Amino acid sequence: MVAQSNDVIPLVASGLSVKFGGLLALNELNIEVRRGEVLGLIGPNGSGKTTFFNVISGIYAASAGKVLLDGQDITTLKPYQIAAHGLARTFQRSRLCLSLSVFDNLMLGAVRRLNSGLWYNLLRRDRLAVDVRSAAEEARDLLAVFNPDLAGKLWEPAISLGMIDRRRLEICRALIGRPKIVLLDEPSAGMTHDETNQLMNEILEVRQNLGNLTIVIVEHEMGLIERATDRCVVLNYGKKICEGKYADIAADPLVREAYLGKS
Amino acid sequence: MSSIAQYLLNGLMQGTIYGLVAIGFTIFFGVMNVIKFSHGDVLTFGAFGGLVAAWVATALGFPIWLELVFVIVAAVMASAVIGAVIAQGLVLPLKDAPPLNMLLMTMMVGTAIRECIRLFFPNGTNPQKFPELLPSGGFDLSGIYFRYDGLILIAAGIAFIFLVQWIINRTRLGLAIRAVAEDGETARTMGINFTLTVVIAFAIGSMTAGVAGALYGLYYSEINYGMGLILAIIGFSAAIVGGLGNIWGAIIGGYLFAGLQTAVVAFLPALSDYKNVIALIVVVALIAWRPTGLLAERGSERV
Amino acid sequence: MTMISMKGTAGQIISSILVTVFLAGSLIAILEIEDQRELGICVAVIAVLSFIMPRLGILRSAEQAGAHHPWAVRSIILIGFFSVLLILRDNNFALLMIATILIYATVCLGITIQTGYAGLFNFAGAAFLGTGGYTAAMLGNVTWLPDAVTIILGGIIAAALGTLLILPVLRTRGHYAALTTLAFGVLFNGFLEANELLGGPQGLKVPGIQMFGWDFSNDLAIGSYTFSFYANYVLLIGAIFAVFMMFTRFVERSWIGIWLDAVRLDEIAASVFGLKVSVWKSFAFIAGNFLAGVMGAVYAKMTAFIAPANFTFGDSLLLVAIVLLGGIGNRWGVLIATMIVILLPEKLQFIQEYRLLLFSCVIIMLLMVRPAGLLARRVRVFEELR
Amino acid sequence: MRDSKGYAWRIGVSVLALMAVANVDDAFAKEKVKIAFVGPLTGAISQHGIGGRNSAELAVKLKNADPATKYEYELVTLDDECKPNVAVQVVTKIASDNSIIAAIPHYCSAAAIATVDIFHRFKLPMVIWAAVLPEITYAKKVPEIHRVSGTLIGQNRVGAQFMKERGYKTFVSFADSTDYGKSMNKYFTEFTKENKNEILGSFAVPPDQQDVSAELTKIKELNPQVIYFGGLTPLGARVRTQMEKLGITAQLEGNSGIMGDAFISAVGPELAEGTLTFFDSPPLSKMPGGKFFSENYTKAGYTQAPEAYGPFAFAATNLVMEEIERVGPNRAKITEALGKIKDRQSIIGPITFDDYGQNITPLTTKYVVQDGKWTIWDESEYATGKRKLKNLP
Repeated sequence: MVAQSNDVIPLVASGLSVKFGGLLALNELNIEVRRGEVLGLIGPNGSGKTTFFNVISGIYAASAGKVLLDGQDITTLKPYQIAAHGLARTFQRSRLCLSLSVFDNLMLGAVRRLNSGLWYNLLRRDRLAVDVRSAAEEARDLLAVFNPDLAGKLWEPAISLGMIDRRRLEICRALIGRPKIVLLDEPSAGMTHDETNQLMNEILEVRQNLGNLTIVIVEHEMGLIERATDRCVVLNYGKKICEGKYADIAADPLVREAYLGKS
Repeated sequence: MSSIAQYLLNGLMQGTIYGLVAIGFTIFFGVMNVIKFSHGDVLTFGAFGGLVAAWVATALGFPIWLELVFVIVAAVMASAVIGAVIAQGLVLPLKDAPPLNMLLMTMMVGTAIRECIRLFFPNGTNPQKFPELLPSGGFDLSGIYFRYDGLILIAAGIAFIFLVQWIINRTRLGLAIRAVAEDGETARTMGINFTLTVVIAFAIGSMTAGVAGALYGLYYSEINYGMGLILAIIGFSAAIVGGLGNIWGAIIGGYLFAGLQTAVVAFLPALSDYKNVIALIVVVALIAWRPTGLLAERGSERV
Repeated sequence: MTMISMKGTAGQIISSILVTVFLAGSLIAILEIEDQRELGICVAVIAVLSFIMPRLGILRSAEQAGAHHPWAVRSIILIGFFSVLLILRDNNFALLMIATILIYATVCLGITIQTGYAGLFNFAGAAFLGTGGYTAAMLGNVTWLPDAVTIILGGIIAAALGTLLILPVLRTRGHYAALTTLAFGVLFNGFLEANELLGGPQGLKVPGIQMFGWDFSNDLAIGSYTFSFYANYVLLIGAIFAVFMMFTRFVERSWIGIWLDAVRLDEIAASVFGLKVSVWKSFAFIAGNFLAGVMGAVYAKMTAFIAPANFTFGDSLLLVAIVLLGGIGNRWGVLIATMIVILLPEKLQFIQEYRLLLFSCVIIMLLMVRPAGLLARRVRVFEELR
Repeated sequence: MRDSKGYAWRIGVSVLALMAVANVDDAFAKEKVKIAFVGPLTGAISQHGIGGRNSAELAVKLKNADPATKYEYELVTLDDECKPNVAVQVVTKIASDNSIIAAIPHYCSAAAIATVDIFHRFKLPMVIWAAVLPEITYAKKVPEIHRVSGTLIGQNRVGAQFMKERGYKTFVSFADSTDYGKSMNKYFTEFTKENKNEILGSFAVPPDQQDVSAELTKIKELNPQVIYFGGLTPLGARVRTQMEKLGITAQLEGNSGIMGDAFISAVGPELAEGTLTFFDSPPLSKMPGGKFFSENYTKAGYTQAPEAYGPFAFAATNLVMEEIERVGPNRAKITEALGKIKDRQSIIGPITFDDYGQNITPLTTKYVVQDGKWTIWDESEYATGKRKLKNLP
């Protein structure tokens, strides 16, 4: 893997456009995500936030422009190749494997770090047992940060968890692979105000343990954006209309117009 | 040259029957996302219904044209009834079961229908003579032998295809069926009676099989209890190649499959018994090239 | 019915003994009883017992035993297997049926890996079974080739033939995938019927198995007991079945098991987290076809004859029915469902031509009553590795 | 439509009968002897299997009704689905059941070939009632194997000669792609070439193919005088009807596979008129026991016709029971006794087994359809010239 030099900007989208039939979902987007920062990505519904995540993670193909991850061009790579470069994400509508256990769902997040060799998995059962034990330990610790009794349900099927615990599981799934960049797609959806705050604290705490992980977060909860992000980018109809600290963009007339419509 | 046209005529007739069967598959898939594999045997059931109607008609001394109408109506009604019964009794209860369960269940229903006809229809195993109700003979046009009944049946088949097309796309009932196909829950909230629409859709889909069964009997003047399985496999392939959920796709798929079969025999007679093998190879190749059929199925997966 | 406390090692061992005795006993009873009335009573008793057993928690603790004391349970199963063999040693037909059940169960393990784990529909199981069989038939007169190699080659060629289908299988989903394999199954059968080289519809004779210097068509004498020659096949097939049961368990209880499930449940999520979906689907498809090919070769050598009529679309349907009825993804469910699906038509011989009708009605009823199958698959728990 | 309750009544009675048989304690009855019948009772050609089964059952019923017999016979019936692996399974079952003394197996040749070795291995004597493939008996000398039905060599030899005498020159062969069809085609080609006639082309289609108009269009191009059909009734009926639809006026020459009233009722008397075929036995009415057989068959209430090979199943079952009466219910003795059968009278005429166990006496009879019935050629108006075959040169 490319040695991670500090001066290279982790994630750069330049002139990025995506067309669905006639609809221009993303329009010449230029976004840079600096190392170790928490970048907020905000904008009204349908402004292209999730589409941006889907293009970066390789699910949708870009119609024009380029995406660089750690200086490498990942525009045309498939999702599993991009994941190998250390990018992880959560989904707006949770995509957990509900019939699998909590542990299995977490392990999916750690694919990069686990040995998938046939020989190893089928014949080196003793070594595998050790691996599973340490993985279970690590999973428990990570879950404990978010919710101690969630850590006790390692072998329960994901379907038995409540909505919020499922959201926490999905976030842990993204974090357990020790990615370089995490894309969080509306982590607070469906949560009350204080639940969102508590969740954000847990995310920031884990971020410390993982050594200043770079996070891009899509959110509607403005309080959370204000408290957690270093910088923000505002999208509207697939275009970047504003960038900067939360305080500055909040005051920007263009942003207010995008959200509230012409006054 | 003349035999080329003759092949074309044969291919057209086969294509019409495959198209009608494929339409049924597309409707079931559209409405309930289900592959009803008993569809071929519903066709056989319709054909036998028509045969019984023919016996009754001759017993009552109906004139030919009345007997013809009576046979087609009986075939259509027989298939519609059994199609609706299968929908109500077996498909709807298994609505939420995994697709594999539904697929296997419909295959077993097909087997059960086949066995019932074989065992309980008098001399069910033997091929049955289907009465010749259309004017026989034909006329020669520059070497090509056009049969009256062949032409009439192709026209009737195509007419029915347009009728179903019209029902689905132009009537309120068609609108309800398409709404249910698009999104069952929303259709329900819009006040559409989900169960009734599904059952009616299955009945219409089965009617196409009934017509195909009657046409089959009239064209080949012979039907047998086992003809449904191979027609189901071909109809299913045609519907898939055309793109499931798309009526025109099913029709094109049907004619494509018939064309393939006829072409193999016409141009490669030595390989005539590999006819189905070659046609299926092309089907698999097409699917590899266009995994959701020629006319792409409804929208790709939402992320 | 409160759960009798079957906790603790003793309770678990007892339960696994009970389960094994019950399975072995009902198999022997069904195979030996010919009279319809007695058979009816016996089936009723089995049905009642299999209804009560889970209620008493015996099944649950037997499963616990399997997880915590695997070797103890394996030896119990082995003892059960040999005692069945001993009791039925001179009943040729019973041994042939046991061998057939074990063959179909192993093939269904392969289909469980494909459909149960990776979520690939395979309606061409019989075609791969046939590939193995025809490989054994073609290599039959190559005398210098040891039979063990022929059987393995059967599997390899079936897997290789499967790779022709990889592209359409990988690119399609749901009903489209079902069509690809279904078309291949019908096509394979059509090809065999028309092809002269492979003996056409008339079929081919296949020599029996000679392994470890022992001709399998000789009766087997162990100690003072003489076994019918089919016992040789039951032992060989039993061994292969055991190996592949362990193989399937190791696949399921490993990282690979999780990857396959993830590929089945949500391809996009699996890919986003770094799984190359095509690799894992191909692994499952090839592994399943290999199993079918190996057992196809053994089945052809055992029945000493092979013809296209054995590998029709209906036979592929049978394999899918077994995997579904057993409880998709559940290895032990597959074995029990195979017993039912293979023995039922045989035992219904007395109603002759109504056999197929009753068989299809039974399957429909089972699908309606227990859509999840006889033994639904449990959530994967690694605790024995803890 | 005939009342289907007839069926329900028949099933009810047979189930009750089965139950009764299982219960009756036969303190004083004669010793029970079991013989097995195997045939295709499910699948596309099950009408032939059921016809054979009914005829075998009838033979057992009549034998048991005769007080003079030493034993009481019980017929164990099994369905081989016309599939080799199922045939192996059911034959292993009856072969390893020592209470079964002899067997009357197989309508399908693929099934028969698959089980020859099993009958030999378990020393179970058997008499094949239908499968006509020569290799079943002539492949190798196996003492347990016998066959009452002729091989398909005889009917093709006689057929080719007969067509030569009529003056036909050009032929096309249309067979099904099963072993039966391929073997028919092989001997047809052999004997037609022997008679120096010309074969313009040969076609093979799977037996379940519904539409043969493409192949027939090709044949119409070749314009042969005669179309030889090597296959069974279902496909034969389709070929004949679709020939008419395409305006093909060639003369149809059939084989034992389309013998029987199923073919005539499927194509209708007008289309069947003039169809030639060659069959290794005189018609039912002409058979020595023909009338006796058909009377008892209808009296026994069977709704499914005996079909062409029903009488053969009856004769084979009777033969086995006669030998058991003579030498007693012992497999080895029966095998030996069957081997020595010479000119044994039966309803299908005299039966003589050569040392391969093949019945060599069946005389191939020439048939033509006249007014909706299979009639012997010499007694038909075609022989006297009042009616003309098609395409006569």
